[in-house]
Amino acid sequence: MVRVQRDDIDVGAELAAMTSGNHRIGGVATFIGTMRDLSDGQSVAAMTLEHYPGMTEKQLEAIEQEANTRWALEASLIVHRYGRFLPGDRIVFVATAAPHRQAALESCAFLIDWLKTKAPFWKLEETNDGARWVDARDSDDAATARWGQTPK
Amino acid sequence: MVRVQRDDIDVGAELAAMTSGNHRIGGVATFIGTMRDLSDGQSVAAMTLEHYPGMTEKQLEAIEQEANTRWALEASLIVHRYGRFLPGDRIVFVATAAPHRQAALESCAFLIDWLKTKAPFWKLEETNDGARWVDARDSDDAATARWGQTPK
Amino acid sequence: MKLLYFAWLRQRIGVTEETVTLPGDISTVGSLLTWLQGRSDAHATALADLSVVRVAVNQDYARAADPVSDDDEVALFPPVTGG
Amino acid sequence: MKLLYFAWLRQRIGVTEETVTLPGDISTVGSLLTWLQGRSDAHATALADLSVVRVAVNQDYARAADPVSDDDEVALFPPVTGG
Repeated sequence: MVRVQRDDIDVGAELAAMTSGNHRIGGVATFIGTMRDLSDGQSVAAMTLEHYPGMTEKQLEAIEQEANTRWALEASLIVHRYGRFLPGDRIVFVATAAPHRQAALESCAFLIDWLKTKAPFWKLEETNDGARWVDARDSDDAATARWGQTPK
Repeated sequence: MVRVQRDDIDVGAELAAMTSGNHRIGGVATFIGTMRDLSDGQSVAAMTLEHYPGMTEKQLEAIEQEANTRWALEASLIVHRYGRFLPGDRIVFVATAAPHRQAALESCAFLIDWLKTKAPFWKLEETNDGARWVDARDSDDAATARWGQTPK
Repeated sequence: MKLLYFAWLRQRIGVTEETVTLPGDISTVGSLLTWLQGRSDAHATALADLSVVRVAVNQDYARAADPVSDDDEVALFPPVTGG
Repeated sequence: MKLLYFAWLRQRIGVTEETVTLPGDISTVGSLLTWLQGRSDAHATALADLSVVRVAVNQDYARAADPVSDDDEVALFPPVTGG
């Protein structure tokens, strides 16, 4: 399942809803992205995450489907927030569940690597020097490249 | 931090306690191991996890320290339960937090691979044919081997 | 054609979205970008370096050679920085 | 020496732990295991296949050549199946 929302993410509740009653699950891997107070060596007081409504959901659903094609998952969930964030706030939550741990761990890493490079979100950071748009990171592209061809 | 306990694991509360107030964290990777109702093709009604008190804590602390040596982590947590479990129950929880996602994802996978092959726990499954001790899996040893030499 | 702009492209061009009618010779993403560069000074500035401009046609990533038509929703934005 | 047994090794030997005094010629994990095989029929059965017996000395994994003494806590158990 995919959700794009302004509200905070209740990790415990999301996990419970995702796995409840499914006794084929042996492992759940999750990743929670949170806001750091430091970016490229500069202190960041707050951040606004802009996205492309419609495309975001479409792309997240495509990549979730791709993960379910590559790995035999029992459940998967992507929740991505937008709006204004303060340091420590949760930004994104990815969870994958499978009978064995390897499929859960790999697919979770796959999804978050993809999200970082392909999901249409843009970060506007508030620093002492004013607001600045964050540049894309080459290391993120490299992380995604190791998964090979993914849906456009 | 390492804990071995009979009680259930409150994932949301554990995560909050682990990351609260640390604004250097950009990513938290977690793994939750849960009990499956099927093992080696046979239905399992319940399972008892026996462990070696003292050695368990000692070994978990050593491997947590090793993870913190290999990766620059802001926080790490291993909670492993023992006792009797029913399908769907949480058995183990691993969480690692780091400024960037790669360190969190890798160290979380490292810890759970190690736990599966070196932590002194033994599973006694209750099936229709009676109780049986679970054999170690070769695939788990292979998963651990890829991390190279770890503390004895 | 419905055009959407995001992040600093939106700020530099000064509008969130606009509707345009394509000249007959504009039929690919690449030719659309070149045409848009001449639309205003703001467009010219925002689209000066196309290596940092990404394009989505109908909410899918597109490349320079991909076709576009007046019925499409086309979005222009910088490389994404999500998650 | 304090000996601890776990899982099916504990069940086959029939005790959770026992205290033994080592003969003078027993000074390694390997010689200890051989000596324990002769301690009772239950020990002999439980320890018949040493390829599925793991040993910890003072709560650290140990190998056949590692030293043991009367002051040690030695645990015998099958390959672990945690997580």
